[in-house]
Amino acid sequence: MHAIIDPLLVVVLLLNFFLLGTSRLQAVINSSAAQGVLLGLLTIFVHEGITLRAALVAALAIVVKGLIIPGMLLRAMRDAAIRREIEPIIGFLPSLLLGALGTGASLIFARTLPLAAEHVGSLLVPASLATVLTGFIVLTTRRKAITQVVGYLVLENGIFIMGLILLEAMPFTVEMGVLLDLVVGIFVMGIIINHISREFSSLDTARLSALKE
Amino acid sequence: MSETLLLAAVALAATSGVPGLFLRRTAKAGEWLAALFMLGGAALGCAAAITALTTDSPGITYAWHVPGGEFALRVDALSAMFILQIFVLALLGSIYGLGYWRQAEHPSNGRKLRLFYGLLTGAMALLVSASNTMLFIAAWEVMTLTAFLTLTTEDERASVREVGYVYIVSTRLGTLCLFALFALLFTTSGGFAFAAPALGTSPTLSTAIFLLGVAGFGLKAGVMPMHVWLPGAHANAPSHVSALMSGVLIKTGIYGLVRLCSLFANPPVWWGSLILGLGIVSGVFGVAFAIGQHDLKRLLAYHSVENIGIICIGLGVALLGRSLGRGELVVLGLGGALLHVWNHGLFKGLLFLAAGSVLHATGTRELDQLGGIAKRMPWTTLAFLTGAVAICGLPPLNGFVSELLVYLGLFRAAGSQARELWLAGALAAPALALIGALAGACFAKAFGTVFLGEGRSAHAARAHEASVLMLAPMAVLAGACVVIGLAPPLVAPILQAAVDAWAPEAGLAQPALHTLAPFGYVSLAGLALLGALGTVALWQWVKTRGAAGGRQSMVGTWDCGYAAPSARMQYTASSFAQALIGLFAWGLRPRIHAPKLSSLFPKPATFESHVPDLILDRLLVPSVRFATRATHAVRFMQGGNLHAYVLYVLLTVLVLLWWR
Amino acid sequence: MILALVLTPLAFAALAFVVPSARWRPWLLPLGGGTHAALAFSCLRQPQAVPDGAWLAIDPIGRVVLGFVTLLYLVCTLYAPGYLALRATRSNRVFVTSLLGFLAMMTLGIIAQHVGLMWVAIEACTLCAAPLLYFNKNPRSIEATWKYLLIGSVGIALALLGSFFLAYAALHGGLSSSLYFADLVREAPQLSRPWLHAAFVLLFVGYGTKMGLAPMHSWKPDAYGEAPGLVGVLLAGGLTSCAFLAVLRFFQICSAAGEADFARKMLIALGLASMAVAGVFMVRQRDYKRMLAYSSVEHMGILVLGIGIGGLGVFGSLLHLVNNGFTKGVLFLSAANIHRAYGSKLVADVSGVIRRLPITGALFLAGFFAITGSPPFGPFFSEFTILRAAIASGQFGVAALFLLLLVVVFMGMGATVLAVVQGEPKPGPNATAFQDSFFTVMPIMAFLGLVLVLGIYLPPEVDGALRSAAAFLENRP
Amino acid sequence: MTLTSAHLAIHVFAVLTMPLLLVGVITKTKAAFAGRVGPPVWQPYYDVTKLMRKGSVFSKTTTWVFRAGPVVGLVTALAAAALLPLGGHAAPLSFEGDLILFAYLFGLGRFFTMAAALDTGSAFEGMGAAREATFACLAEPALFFGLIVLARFSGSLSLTAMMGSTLADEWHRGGASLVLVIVSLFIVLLAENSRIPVDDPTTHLELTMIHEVMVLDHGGPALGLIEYGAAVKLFVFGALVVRIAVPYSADPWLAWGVFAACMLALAVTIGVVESIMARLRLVQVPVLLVAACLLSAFGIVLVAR
Repeated sequence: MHAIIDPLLVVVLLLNFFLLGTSRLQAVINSSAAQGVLLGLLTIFVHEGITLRAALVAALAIVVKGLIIPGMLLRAMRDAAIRREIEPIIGFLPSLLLGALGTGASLIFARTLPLAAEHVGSLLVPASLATVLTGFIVLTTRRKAITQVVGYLVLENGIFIMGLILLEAMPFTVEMGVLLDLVVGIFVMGIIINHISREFSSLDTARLSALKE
Repeated sequence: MSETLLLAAVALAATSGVPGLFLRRTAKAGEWLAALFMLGGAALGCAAAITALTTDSPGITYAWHVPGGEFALRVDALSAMFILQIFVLALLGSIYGLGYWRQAEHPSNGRKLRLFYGLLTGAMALLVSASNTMLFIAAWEVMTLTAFLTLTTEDERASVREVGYVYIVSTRLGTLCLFALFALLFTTSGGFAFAAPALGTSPTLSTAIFLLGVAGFGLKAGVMPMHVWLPGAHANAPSHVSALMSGVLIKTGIYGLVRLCSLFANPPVWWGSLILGLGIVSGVFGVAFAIGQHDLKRLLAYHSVENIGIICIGLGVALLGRSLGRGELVVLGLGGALLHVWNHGLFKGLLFLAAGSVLHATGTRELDQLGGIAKRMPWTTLAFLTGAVAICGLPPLNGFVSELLVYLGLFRAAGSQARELWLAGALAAPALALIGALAGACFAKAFGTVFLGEGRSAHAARAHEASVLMLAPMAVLAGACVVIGLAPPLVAPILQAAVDAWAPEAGLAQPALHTLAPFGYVSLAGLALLGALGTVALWQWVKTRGAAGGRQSMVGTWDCGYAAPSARMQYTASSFAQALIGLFAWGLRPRIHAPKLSSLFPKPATFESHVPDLILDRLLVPSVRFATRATHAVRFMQGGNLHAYVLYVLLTVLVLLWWR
Repeated sequence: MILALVLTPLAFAALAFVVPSARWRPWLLPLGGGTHAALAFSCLRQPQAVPDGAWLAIDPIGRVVLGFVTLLYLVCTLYAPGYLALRATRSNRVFVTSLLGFLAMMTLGIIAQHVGLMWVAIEACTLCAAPLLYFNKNPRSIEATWKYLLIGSVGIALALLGSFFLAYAALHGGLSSSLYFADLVREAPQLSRPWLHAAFVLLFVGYGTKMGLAPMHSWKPDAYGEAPGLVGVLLAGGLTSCAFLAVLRFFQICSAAGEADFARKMLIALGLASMAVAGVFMVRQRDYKRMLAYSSVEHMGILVLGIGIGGLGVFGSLLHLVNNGFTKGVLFLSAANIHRAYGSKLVADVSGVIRRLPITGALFLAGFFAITGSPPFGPFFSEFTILRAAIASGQFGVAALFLLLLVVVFMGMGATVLAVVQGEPKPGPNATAFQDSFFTVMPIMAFLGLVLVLGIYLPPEVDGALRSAAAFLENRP
Repeated sequence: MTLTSAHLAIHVFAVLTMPLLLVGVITKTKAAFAGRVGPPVWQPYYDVTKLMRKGSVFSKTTTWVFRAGPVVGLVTALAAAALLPLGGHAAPLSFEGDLILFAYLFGLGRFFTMAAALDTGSAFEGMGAAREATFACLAEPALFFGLIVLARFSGSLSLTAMMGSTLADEWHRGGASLVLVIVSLFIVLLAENSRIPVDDPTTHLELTMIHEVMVLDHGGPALGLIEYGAAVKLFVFGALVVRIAVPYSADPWLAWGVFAACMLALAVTIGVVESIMARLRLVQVPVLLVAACLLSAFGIVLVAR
């Protein structure tokens, strides 16, 4: 099982680095979409035998994370007529380094957590944590509102990886609820982004700092 | 029986302002109804107190559905003393208010003032009779809040808002100390009754309880250095509210302290010493600060600090007596303290009412703007003089009687072999003498500048005698001062009952008060003194005015040859105080703005000196300002930067994960 | 029956979306609120056993929170028609719909008996609240909404991760990992400790972000400052209560697993931190609505502090949840009236409310006294109970810090409130002709009445419900 | 009984007649030092009698308070004299705690004297009142420290018991303390009675006076009362100091003689002090009074040790 999953997870991690290193917004969105598709695939492989349920979750994940959400983001990007992430708060290279550091830390931290026999040696937990951290890095260092949404999406992806282990534990309805919430959340964020670009004629969140002490 | 009466009294008093709310703003009936309600409440309240003094009541208890609450009341002799005082002063203040704060003159805030005045009275009466700590603290806080609301009656004035804020913050600090105190008391005694900590309680906890009580109750009582709210609050409240606050509200702090100390059968010696020390500090510095004031009501307010100091000295003696097994010290100290609680209420109430009359007639509280009012307001003058003589502890008025008790306690302590006792007596008795002399100086200054001499401004020229509604309460208070001063045996049984009520279960043998205090002689001496004064005065009157060859002529004051004296050349309050302020400059830190005279013919210049409150203006305000500036340093945390906000979340996770 | 609690408001929401009249639509709110309250109280009358494997049920703790939230919501909706009539220039379709949806989701969050379902409901609450915050549609409210949404989403994502960790803890412990609360509590001793610890941290931070505990509170002043007052009440009283309920449930699992000390440490730390941060930011606060937000941060701190202290503190904390919510109702709604009348949220522009709006001013002042723990108002008893618990359990340092921070908060809040309420009214640049009226004042009075009742007479039913909830939380029979 | 009555009669007689004699003796002594003959020792009696017969002049500014001042001043001094045992004989009125009444009676007199001074509205009299108030504040604790020493020795709080026959024994037990107390009380006496070095009762410059400047405006009978009252006050303080210094009470009748002689000796002493010392600068007076406080405080430490 690890044989299929771990390489896929490595790709997910590489996508994380790509996200951190690139300045083109479209690439950022696309890589998050790719991550979403990969996660969908992982859903199928993570358990022995393909159940109907796993297939359904996988399909929905691919549709939501790989198509709907990136679609919404791309549209928002076009509406706001922006292409690039301007120089992030700590630069691309430092963010890459931070990402590497985070991934390393995740590997170490995951080792302190006892795993069930079937998960020992798997990359699932560290990859999940690393992706969550990547999401945080994007959220805290990128200036554009859209990029921050992508950061949130990556964060959610990381959590989704964790959820893969527990596919049986989560009832299907809940799984669907989570995905629905995600879609609606991103949708609402999209609306707000739309308003931001209209009111502030920019998606730079640095401008959103009127409310302070 | 007494509790039921008291509840009715509380209900009447607390609702006294309510009927007025349903009347028109200009309606006169509201104020009269309020006074009438208050009259009923006071009658019932006094009846309750007198019942409690004569019969012992087990108290009443009703269920009260709040956590830890129990509507438990018990009026013992100690409570009764305070209840009497509360209702008498509240009623007199309420009548005074009919003339002083007429609805017609204050349509916008008169109703509000009377509403909260009534609630304040009710809350105070409830708190001194509560035997459940939750009920106590609830009444306490209602009292605090309503006092704040009456105090800020004229909140359109910035100075009133300022003192209101200082008051509400300091009083909150005190309330929180009491929260901790009662929580500790609950933990150590296992209940919400006023009960001593269980036997095995560690001394540290008992000490904590005591210190919290000193802080919490001391803040309310205005014990120096916790007096910061008091001068401003008393100066800026309407005068009958000042009278009520100074006369009884701050005494609830004393009540709390006395009640708390009553729980401990065997307090450590240093408790009494601490209270005694605080009393000396309050007494001496209270009066020293009073001397430096230019504002009549502020001056009176500092005298409240002084008198609280005297009360604390008495309480300290009583505690020392209890610690060291000296029953007579307990009787004299506590008896003196409790009688002084009454006396201070009477003469300070009288002084504030008289000061209010002056303020009402002239529109200013500034001493150096007044003068020569005696001729225009003879009765107010007499009232103020009575209060002044009484507050200085001079015979033959009431202040002397209570101070005498405290002195007797101190001298007995000074005669003892125990080091704590003789030191306490040898320090406190001369300190009390100093306090008395300083008070005399201060009231000579206040009385002299306000009422005697020539008027210094147009304000003083406006003065006119107060209305009967305002004079009558003053007359009652002055009468009470005279009666207690001349006939102290009248109050001896009440004091005896209250002192007995203070003893815990296994008390120490205490001699009876009348065997210790020479009340009969005081009475005799007072009457003889009055008789002699009357005789000589009569002789002088006959001599100067009578038919037997008496001649008198009226001329201007001899001014040592100066040709054109003016009223402004009179000795002012500031000049009177200057030498004394100089003596205490090390503690008062007066601010003096003296002009620099450079040439032989200098330009007109002004000289100004004032004594700001050492603790409030020199210590607390600057340090709070500093702390506020320090908080600005962390404001960047909330700088509007979303990235930082997300980072906080992440960091919290990481720190907590690492910390686990 | 229980399902109807969720479906009814949803139905009203749908109805609100289709009703064409902007004038009549707001009246659906009191109607929906009233129906919900009636339904809720008919469910609440008797404590019910939680059936095994039930998705939705009212357990003892849910009983307290549901009763409180429905009452809070009902009184709030009484304010809504009057408020929306004043803002007739704006479309209220989305607002009313979201508000009703918000109720549905809060209810779902309270009665959900499954970790995942509760998460979904609370996340949905967050999303429903976004259009409510955004009602004013100006740059400031956009900014506030954006921050709220992003931080809230990050927080709730962490909570999801925490939920997965918890599930893994169960899985690793060899349990069926059903993720029903009742099962988790029952089987808690077998949960894998490292996973449980990590899960609790993530859940606490996640739901703590929703609660607005410092240092995750940063969205709160912005959101509460810009939201209409009525939304402020529902966020400060309703949403935070649901999040607190979530924290409580996970605390219950922890303590059932014998890890209460571990959890308490964190609860106390963040509780005190919240109070401290609130105190610091309340000093010299220039904006009275933001001040209320910090007050909310403070009281969230007190809530978790009470739980952290344990013993009697749990009871105190639950009581405080109710007291704080209703008092916040008084404060936010009267602040909303003040904002309407003066057209400014800045203390510098506002003074003399007691003269300009006598009833609102008096209520605002009373609310201030209430929230700072003065008798005879309810919060006094809850705060005192928490203090008592701290002292009874020998945590003197915590008690001292608690009191100290209460003083700081009182000083900060007092200065601002008194500056607003007292003095002569200033003729501000944006002042309006707004005056106290029945609909803008009556709900505030209702809130104050509730707070006062809780401070004078705690009905035995409420007392009993709170006690059984506290016992339930501490896994006592 | 009759014996007691006789002693009482002597007490009253001494209080009423002797004070003015002391003033005369002081004046005579000072005159002798200055090499003058000086007025006869009976001169104060003539002065007071003459003043009593004169008419009155009042300032238009004043009120009844002005007239009350001299009355209260005299009556309080006389009342204090009634509390004080003379020559070891019981005072007419004596009870536990009378020493406090004794001290406070002077306070009452002082209060009204100051009020009367302020009533004239004159800057000079105000100044005098301010000084009187200031120095009294320092004299009062010194007096109390002294009284504590005596009370501790005698174990009683009544002047009669404190100054009774036991006083002689106390010299054996704690003579050092008593010496300190005597010095301290003597300074208090000088200050309370406006004597050199604290005040100069005969100066002609109003700016430097204390007591005299307060009574500038009084004339006729009022001034007579004041002069008499001041003399009684001097007598009372003198009697206090004299009794502590010479606690003779072996023979009750001889004791009266000893008392009278000692009082005259005290008057001479005061006259000598006034003759050989200059008045202190006003700012130095507090130092002197604080020194008096410290002396008697040290007295307490010595006994309590």
